[in-house]
Amino acid sequence: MSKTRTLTYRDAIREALREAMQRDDRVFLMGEDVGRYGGAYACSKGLLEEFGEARIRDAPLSESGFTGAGIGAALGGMRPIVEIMTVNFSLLALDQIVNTAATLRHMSGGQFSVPIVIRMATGAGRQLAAQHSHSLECWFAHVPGLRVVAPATVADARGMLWTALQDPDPVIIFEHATLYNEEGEIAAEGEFSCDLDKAAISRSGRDVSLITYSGSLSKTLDAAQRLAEDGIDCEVIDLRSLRPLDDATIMKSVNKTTRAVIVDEGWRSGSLAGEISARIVEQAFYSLDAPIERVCSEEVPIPYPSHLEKAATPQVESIVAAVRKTLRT
Amino acid sequence: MSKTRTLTYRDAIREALREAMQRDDRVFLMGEDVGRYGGAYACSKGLLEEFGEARIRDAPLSESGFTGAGIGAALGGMRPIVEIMTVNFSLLALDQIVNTAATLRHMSGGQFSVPIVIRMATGAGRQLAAQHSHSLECWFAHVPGLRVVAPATVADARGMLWTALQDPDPVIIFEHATLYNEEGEIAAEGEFSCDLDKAAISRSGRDVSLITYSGSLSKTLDAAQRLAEDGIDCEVIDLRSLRPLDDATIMKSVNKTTRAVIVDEGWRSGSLAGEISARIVEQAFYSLDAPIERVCSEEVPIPYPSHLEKAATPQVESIVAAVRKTLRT
Amino acid sequence: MATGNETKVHLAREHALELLQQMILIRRFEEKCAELYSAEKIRGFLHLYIGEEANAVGVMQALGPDDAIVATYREHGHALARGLPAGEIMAEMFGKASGSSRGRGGSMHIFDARHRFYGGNAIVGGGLPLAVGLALADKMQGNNRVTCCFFGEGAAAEGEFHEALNLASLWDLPVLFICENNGYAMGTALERSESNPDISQHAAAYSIASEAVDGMNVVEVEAAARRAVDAIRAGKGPWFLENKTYRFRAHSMFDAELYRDKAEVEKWKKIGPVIRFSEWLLETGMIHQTDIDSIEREVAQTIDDAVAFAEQAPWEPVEDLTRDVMTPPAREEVRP
Amino acid sequence: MATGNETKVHLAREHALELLQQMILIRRFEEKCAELYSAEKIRGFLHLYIGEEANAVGVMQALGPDDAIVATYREHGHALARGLPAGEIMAEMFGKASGSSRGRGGSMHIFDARHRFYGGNAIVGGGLPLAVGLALADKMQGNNRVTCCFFGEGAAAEGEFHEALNLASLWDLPVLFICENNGYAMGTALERSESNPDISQHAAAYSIASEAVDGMNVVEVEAAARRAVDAIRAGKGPWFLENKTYRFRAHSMFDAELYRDKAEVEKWKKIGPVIRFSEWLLETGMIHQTDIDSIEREVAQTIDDAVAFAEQAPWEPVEDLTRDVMTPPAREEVRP
Ligand SMILES: Cc1ncc(C[n+]2csc(CCOP(=O)(O)OP(=O)(O)O)c2C)c(N)n1
Ligand SMILES: Cc1ncc(C[n+]2csc(CCOP(=O)(O)OP(=O)(O)O)c2C)c(N)n1
Ligand SMILES: [Mg+2]
Ligand SMILES: [Mg+2]
Repeated sequence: MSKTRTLTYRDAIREALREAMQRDDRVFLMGEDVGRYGGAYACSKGLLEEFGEARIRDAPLSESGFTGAGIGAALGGMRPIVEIMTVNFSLLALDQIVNTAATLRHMSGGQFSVPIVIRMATGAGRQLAAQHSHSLECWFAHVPGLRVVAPATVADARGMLWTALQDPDPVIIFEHATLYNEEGEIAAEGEFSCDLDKAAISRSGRDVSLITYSGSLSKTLDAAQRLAEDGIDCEVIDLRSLRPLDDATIMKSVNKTTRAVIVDEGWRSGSLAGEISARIVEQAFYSLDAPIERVCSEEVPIPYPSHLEKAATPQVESIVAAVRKTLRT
Repeated sequence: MSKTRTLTYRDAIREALREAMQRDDRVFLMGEDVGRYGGAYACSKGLLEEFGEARIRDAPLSESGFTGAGIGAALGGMRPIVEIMTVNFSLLALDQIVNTAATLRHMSGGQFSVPIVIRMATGAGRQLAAQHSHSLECWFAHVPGLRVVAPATVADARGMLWTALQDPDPVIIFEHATLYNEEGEIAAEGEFSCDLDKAAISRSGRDVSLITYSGSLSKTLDAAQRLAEDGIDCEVIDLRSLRPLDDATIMKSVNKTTRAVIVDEGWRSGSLAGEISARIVEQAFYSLDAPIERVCSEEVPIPYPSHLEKAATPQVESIVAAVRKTLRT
Repeated sequence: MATGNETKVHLAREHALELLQQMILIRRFEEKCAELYSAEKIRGFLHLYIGEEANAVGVMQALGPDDAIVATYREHGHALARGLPAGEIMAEMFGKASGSSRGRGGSMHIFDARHRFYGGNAIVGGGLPLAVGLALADKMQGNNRVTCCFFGEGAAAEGEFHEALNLASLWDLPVLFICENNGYAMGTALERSESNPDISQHAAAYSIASEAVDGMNVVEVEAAARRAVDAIRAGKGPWFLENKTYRFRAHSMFDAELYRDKAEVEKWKKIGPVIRFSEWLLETGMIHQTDIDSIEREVAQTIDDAVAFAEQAPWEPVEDLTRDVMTPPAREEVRP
Repeated sequence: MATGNETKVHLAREHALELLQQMILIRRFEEKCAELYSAEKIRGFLHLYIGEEANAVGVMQALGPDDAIVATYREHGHALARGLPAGEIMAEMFGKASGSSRGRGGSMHIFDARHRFYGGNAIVGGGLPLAVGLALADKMQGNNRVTCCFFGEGAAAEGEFHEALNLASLWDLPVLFICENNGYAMGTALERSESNPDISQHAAAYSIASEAVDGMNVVEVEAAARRAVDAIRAGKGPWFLENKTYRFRAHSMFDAELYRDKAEVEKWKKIGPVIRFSEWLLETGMIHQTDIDSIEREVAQTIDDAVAFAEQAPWEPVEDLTRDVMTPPAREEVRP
């Protein structure tokens, strides 16, 4: 078990998909271009050949239709994995996700659960401009009846899917578009599935708590590294689960460090970072030695040119600056 | 000008619609059942007879289609008012609202503005259960490129529409479904249009700032009244504008009272209340004498029975309790 | 009640009485609902099915217990015809814990797992993709089951309608689409919402077999539904019925009915499903007035019992407010 | 270039050269884009129109300067054929402030108010309701203008497609729908996404007049577009053309093209719009090789200029990051 191997986030997802299909014949993958094309981000490349068209199911361009069909299939005893190419396109499926998947169990008085897993790419960083670069995780994290996770590491990309499939309720998995090519180490073999509930301490430290998730984790770790060179000892929390939030891990850290910086690629106003800040104030107010800082995206539809896209989203420099600011007070 | 008259929120909206149609022939109203039926909430009753089918335009059940058509018509020189019956149905139109209306100006480098006004009912309180009672104002307030307002009074229902129509960018107007029958006083005649930017001090006080909007305003005022009987002097802020938020008014109040309670019918996690709390911490941290309290909806799709619906949403009692709690510390 | 796969309807006396009984049950049940709405026992939105009873009753004859139903907010009739206990439906509308959906849903959200009754959907068109998915699950699992999806003609303008029809046909899924065309979507007449008001042509555009049916004639509806279900079970993919019908009452209890003439309503009432069927049965001598009287008595009793059940049913305790949002861990399935 | 309302295309030599010149401009411009993408001057998604040039070029002949265009993310060809300056388009792809959209949009979001070119929409199907609204505005204002909406056959499965067609037909709006059917939506062949791959039947289901056109033949496209525009201007409501075409390149620069045979691509290339038209013109003797040579020279110059313009164009300063999110107050219109 101490043997490890290196693979990309994309390959981790593919491996997880493959394993899920092998382990449970109720599992199938459905979405635009998941089959012949191999997936918009190539996550399902090769799976069509292995599992056939019924289980690697190319859907027509109809986000509401096939997401709703996934919900129905889940009700009907299957374990669908629905892939929506990009969170922007999920706006076309929100009626089904929010008005149906998230409410059905409650509206039916507990008779029907909806064991669907919906995966989608999110985030900026690939110069795809204003209709392909949103980060709307906070919208989903607002909705009772959904569980929302954001694997930021290769290990989580590999491990969360199977656990999500065991969940009797709808699980949304956000994959940051800049992560697919990232490499990471995981165990060579064994059971990879992991919990969906707990935040992880990605780096422990005493001076300030940096709370983040998804595509911002590596930037935050880089910032922590840079600050370490100046003797500033950052604790970095990878939320992993966006709904429910793991308050205990957050508060434990903030109670220790007394300072918090939240890094979130969502637009600042109404961001998940705001929710986390509010919770810290509610649960750890008297520990705080400084105002909580938020490093979020600027209030602008993501622009195409690289320099503006970078300026619009959290970067190592802006994280470092926010940490310094919270320490100055 | 000192003469006043009493009318309902619904009639105020109807009057505002009528006036807008009379003042500007580019204005038209489009939505499901706005014409023959008179509007799901009867806001446009009688207008078809006055303005005809072209300008009081009944649309087929196709939220994405007619909202998108409204956006196009705005681009084409008209001033459409699109009515979406209920915020839950707006999920079907979010692609057009977020991916097009909110981004078009930016994506086009400032060449095209989208002067559309979208009105929709929101909120619980009428026992309409989980697919008709959401409060998703915070979602819209998250999106750069939109302006979001929530008239909580008859005067604002009467006055905000015309101002919204003068705005060159998309404006979303949220009308809480419990308000339509509420009565209020406004001037007998004159110019009714009012600003869209500033929060209002609905009641001034010294001990604690209660920050709220829309359907929760009257409950909050009732709570303040009840607390006044115990000698607790609450300041009540009606946000009016949810995007942009009027930080100055909020901070001025909190700096004075040193305590804040935010009342928001949205589900607690990821609520607009979270954003406001975060801003207070960022901008008025050192004034705070107690943790900020949030009174929000419970994390449950709104249930049908009255006692559960009440328990799920902010009520006078829960507001009073939150104020007492913040004062105890 | 007639069972089996025959397409021809055996209008045996017993079956005729059954059909009539079900339609009268729905009619009287809903008249009671209207009364209870005025008495403020039932709240929220209430959409009555009065005038359209032949559709739910006729179609349900063709379905077996393993088949699935997806309906709309106007679904009391479907729930009753499907065999859901009247008391539980009534208790649901009272918002009581003994209701079909523990009172959480109310009139628009009646669910029943035992009867594979998947609601109760208050999003127009929202049930169609769901039905497609249920049928997809059946197909993938090799179940020879049908999913029957009811919706109004107003839904045909929604994008979800089209996406669902395309998927059902493309993947050859066992869905029976039942468009209950009552001529109006709230106050909007079909001609004012569809550029081509011939709804079945939309089915054709997706290569789905379709038939237009007199939705005021229960026998014709049953026959058409049997033909459709037979074809679907034979693996011929989805099927589409457009049932031409009419609602005698307002859209909901809030509707002032400004958009249609009283005369039009009266005209349709004359060919109402209950009156027409019972008169015809009396004329042919298959049944007698005493049969109707005894049905009315039985139905009245059923409704009295249902109301009594709802009245005495308990309220869900407030402490349980957030139950049934997520599945509790204990109930989690362990597999494989 | 031929103008006027005649439906018959006057293939005068000058017009033929104009058509050929435009198609070659698009072809060479995009070949350059592919090169510049490899050189990382152009980033993000890049969707090439190569092989489909006859469609944009043919259709634009039928439109006047007051008409409006709505296109997709595969819109360089449409932008060029509409007359947008090549330099500004190129600068947009470079992300420069002199670009058509100040560099904010990139390849997928080219806009130009002067040419009533409304993008550039990267949501499949998203442009259709927009086009309907532009046409609605014209109708309500009494403008005799046409809105021309381009989209791929993949969009036909989206609900927004259907909602838009219904509205356009129901309200008799002056929309010219151009479905560029290139057989694939990314890797999904039409037969695998539409239960009925005959797209024009969908138009018929909404009572919209339609025609299938050889989208590899610029003359035929122009003729069909003229017929359509004439009908629309005559007040006959929307019109639908299905242009059968093919893209020679990958869907985008990320596409490994696993879903189609090389042979299929080669087959279509043989009937490519540029080669076919130029060979035919040479055969008929209407033009000579020297004409083509001089077009190529001119086009090369235009593209060189465009690249130079883009290269030397300034970057938007970072301080201006949040400009053009909301309209600044100064620019607000005062009316009435
Ligand atoms: C998506 C959506 N839009 C609007 C509504 C409001 N609404 C409820 S019922 C209805 C009319 C539906 O008409 P139809 O489909 O013909 O069914 P009917 O009520 O006639 O049975 C409307 C507009 C809704 N519930 N959902
Ligand atoms: C709503 C939406 N879903 C998915 C995508 C991803 N996507 C981009 S282009 C494309 C294929 C579109 O095919 P088609 O409409 O035929 O146009 P073509 O690319 O062939 O010109 C897809 C699936 C998108 N941009 N928007
Ligand atoms: Mg109807
Ligand atoms: Mg295509």
